[in-house]
Amino acid sequence: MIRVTLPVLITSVVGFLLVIAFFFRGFDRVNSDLSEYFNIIAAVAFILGGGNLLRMHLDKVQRRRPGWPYSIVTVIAFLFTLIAGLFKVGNSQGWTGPVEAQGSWFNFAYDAMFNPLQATMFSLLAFFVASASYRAFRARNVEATLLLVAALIILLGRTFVGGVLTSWLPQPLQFLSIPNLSNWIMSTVNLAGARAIIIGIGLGVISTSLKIILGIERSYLGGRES
Amino acid sequence: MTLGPWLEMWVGALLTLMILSFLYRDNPFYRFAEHLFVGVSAAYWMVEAFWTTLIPNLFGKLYPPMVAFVLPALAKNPPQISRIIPLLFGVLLLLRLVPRFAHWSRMAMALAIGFSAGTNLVRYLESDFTSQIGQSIRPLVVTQPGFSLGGTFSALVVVLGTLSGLVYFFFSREHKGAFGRVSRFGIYVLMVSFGAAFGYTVMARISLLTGRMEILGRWITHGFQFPG
Amino acid sequence: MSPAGGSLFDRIGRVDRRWIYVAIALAVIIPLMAKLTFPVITTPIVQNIFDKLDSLPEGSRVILTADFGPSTVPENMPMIQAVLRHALHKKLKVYLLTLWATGIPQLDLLEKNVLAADFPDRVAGTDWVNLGYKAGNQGVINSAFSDFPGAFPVDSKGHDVRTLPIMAGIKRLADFNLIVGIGSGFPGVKEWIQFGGDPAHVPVAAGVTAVEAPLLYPYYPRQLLGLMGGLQGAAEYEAALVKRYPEYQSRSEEAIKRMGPQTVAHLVIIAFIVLGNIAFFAGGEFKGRKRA
Amino acid sequence: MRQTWKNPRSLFALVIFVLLLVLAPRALHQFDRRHANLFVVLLIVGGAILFYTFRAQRGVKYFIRKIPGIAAIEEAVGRATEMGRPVLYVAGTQDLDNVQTVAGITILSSVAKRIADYDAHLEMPTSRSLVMTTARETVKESYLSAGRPDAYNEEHIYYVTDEQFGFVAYVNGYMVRQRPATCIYMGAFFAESLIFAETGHSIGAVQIAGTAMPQQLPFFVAACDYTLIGEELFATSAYLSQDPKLIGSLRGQDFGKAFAMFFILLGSILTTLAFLSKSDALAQVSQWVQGLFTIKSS
Repeated sequence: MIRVTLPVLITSVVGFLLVIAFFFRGFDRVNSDLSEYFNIIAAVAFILGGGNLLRMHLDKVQRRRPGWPYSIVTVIAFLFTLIAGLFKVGNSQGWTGPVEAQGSWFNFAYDAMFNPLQATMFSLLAFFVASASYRAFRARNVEATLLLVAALIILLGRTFVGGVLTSWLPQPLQFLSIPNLSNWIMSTVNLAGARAIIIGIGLGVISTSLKIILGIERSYLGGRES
Repeated sequence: MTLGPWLEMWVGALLTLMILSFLYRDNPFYRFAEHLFVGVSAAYWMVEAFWTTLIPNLFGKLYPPMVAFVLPALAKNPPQISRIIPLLFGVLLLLRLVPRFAHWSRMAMALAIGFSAGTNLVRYLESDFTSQIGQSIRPLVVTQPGFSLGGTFSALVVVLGTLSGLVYFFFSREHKGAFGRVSRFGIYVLMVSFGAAFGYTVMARISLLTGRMEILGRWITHGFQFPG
Repeated sequence: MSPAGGSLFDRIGRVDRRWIYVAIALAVIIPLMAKLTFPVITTPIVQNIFDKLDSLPEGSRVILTADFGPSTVPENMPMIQAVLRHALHKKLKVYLLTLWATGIPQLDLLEKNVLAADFPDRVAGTDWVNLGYKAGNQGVINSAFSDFPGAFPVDSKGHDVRTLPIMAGIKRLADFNLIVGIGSGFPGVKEWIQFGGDPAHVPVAAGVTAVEAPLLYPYYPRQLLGLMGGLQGAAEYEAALVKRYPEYQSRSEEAIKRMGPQTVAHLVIIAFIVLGNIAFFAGGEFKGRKRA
Repeated sequence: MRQTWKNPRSLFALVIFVLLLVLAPRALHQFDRRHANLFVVLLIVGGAILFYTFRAQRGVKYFIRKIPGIAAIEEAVGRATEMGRPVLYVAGTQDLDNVQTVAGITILSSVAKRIADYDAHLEMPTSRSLVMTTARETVKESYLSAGRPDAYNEEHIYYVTDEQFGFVAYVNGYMVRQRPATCIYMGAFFAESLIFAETGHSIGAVQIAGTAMPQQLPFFVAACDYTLIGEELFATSAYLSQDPKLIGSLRGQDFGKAFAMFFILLGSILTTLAFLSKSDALAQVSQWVQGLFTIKSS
């Protein structure tokens, strides 16, 4: 009952009410209250995430799993940031100031650690994309060739060079210039492909949501079905 | 430069270099920086969720005097007892951390999934299905104001491209004969849009690298002027 | 696998990836140091956003969202700064908010670099407001849809929003005139269209990272009135802004300046693709694969 | 009678009945007319999805076209056996709440059966601990049904780390050192798609990928030998698992696509004709059709 029936019931009722709130007037309150509940659960989920992380890494340290010294780094960094943030340590405006106020420890954790680390992680991708371009993108067949040609036109067309390269084209043929071609690809062929994908995925979401609300689809509860 | 920002700049620059060292090969500096990131980011999300959502939207509404020490502006608002419901669900969710009661967290998951299913159903129906059909309905002959060959060709490409792309995603029919040829054209259309996505992704990654290099440049030019 | 040694093309095909990394780093660093820039021409899809903001009457309400974190600041920050400058110049009421916890520091940067620096005369709570972050992704938009002050009870400084002059008369999302979503993923522009613009009938304009851009084209022009895609989109908006209001030239050309290294890096990547394919067709790999 | 409680359909009927009883009287005249067209579309498309799902659950067989990638997977497993090198399987980097991960696990179950048949070696690092647990269960079952429970070793299915680049670093290292002959990526991927695909390509592995993340598809398409695009991932999981729920709703979604195509074509032809003939009657009809798919503002 608690494991299956009650959750399915909650899901159905909540989902059904929100669909009703969309199609009928006078359900604004239901819509905003349920959204608020969801937002609060989403906020609590971050606490759950932190708790899980802490438990996992402490476990790794305790059992001396491979790489456990690094787990100590994670635990210390986590606790430092958490304490700095929850107690607003070093916050010049005291409790009423925003948690990320200049000069606070939490702000230091963001500015000196979080910010550069996340930004650099993503900038690594520039290198990978370069080496993938060189070593993996081969015009192996018609499909891959189309992909590569479109990519090359876009890459050139979205910079100044594309225009310069085809500036010799006479006026009546200017529609073939690289910037025009790249804009054309984006707003016609790309649009068509993206729209087909969006409609397809949209139908997938509609069908899954419908099955969830009706209690047919229950794999989100984890484990095998009864 | 004062000590605080100077220190921030140095820590930031060193961590940047540690991550970049991954390009040479996996190494202890990279792993240190990576694990530091995991810890800081988890706590960061948790702290911000606590101060910006749980305090004002949950406790600040449930019983405003409770948050008076951080949000004095709300202290005089009337309490909203109905907020006990999300509080209860929040506590249920946290029971996931206690193995014996872990299954109770399903109640909170159920509410969240019901919310997503209920809202996604109608929003996707509206924005990603119905409106997309509506936006595709356009005259196939374009005049501006005289007959435009280019415009007509583009309009045809959009409509036929969308249709053949949809045909490619048809599963309950064998892709043979005319149907197969349309689906073939559909995959070509999809490939061109993947090409566009590829070009744009390359653009994005390069931009991020440029931004990072600017920061490193600032460190090289300003970081060695010691605070004094 | 082809044997060691082999033809020149085989060797080109097997070059250590670290040389490629060096090449791409140099392609960015050298133009950056040389301060190489190119002219930028604004395309219609970006110009639409500029024209919309430019045509809004004074006092119109504009939601400006920073749904991005530090990782995509180089692309998103110039966009949001240019739009904010433009909106404040036109004396529009600006409501800053974010659906990303990592967006909070970005809003703080905007307060520091745009509001305090360029528009010190504008009053917080009257001309603009920073509503900060709320957890809940699309749920936040959905609750703001029917009860805006309920979703954002306090601003980022802890003021009760019902006491702020800028919030007078705002009950729901439909009371706004424009939503400008600057984002880099989920939740972001797509969610603002689905949960905000479409149901509330508020026009949505967007600036997104280049990765996101191609998939948003299907919403343009009816559900999305304009789209800035990546750094180039940001540079185009800056170009439009500077063209109309030259006084912002010194402050608002961040993206235009970064397009220099961007252009060179694109050329290097194109060269890589072409070279790689030459090696593929001329070398052993292609023939080897065919056999398999 | 316990069964009735557990049966989702009777439970749902009860919920609907009670809700309708409470809401119907006041709701009827509060129907938001602006959304009437959406309501009709929902009834038609949603109705079709449910119709086919229920029919499939009652045992009606529906055809699903064979997706070429499926044959490619079999071949690739055979190749790994011949070469005596492992098959690497990555079920995306997201958790079980993502449908793509679920599809990845469903596909894994038949791939594992093939691997057990061929007596090849399966290696599966995961980025979420729940995915590891589920994958172990799934693979164990596959080995059992292939009659090779002795060959199953759960240590080859293991959790690495939740952190995106930490996971990438591990998998990359594994590929370069162990040189798997076949790499299969099925699930939700983000930026790591390109790193996996490129590394796999550089070690000369046969690569088969499937994802519904549109932004990542280009990298898989360009660097892998075969790629399941978007919905094909779900279709493959339906095809391989033969789960009536999945097959039925896939069929219903096809109906939705046909619906969309029909009205796009009809609407475009009508507007074109109206435009060319300048006939008022045609213009009205075409506007009406277009109006069906337009969101109405108040």
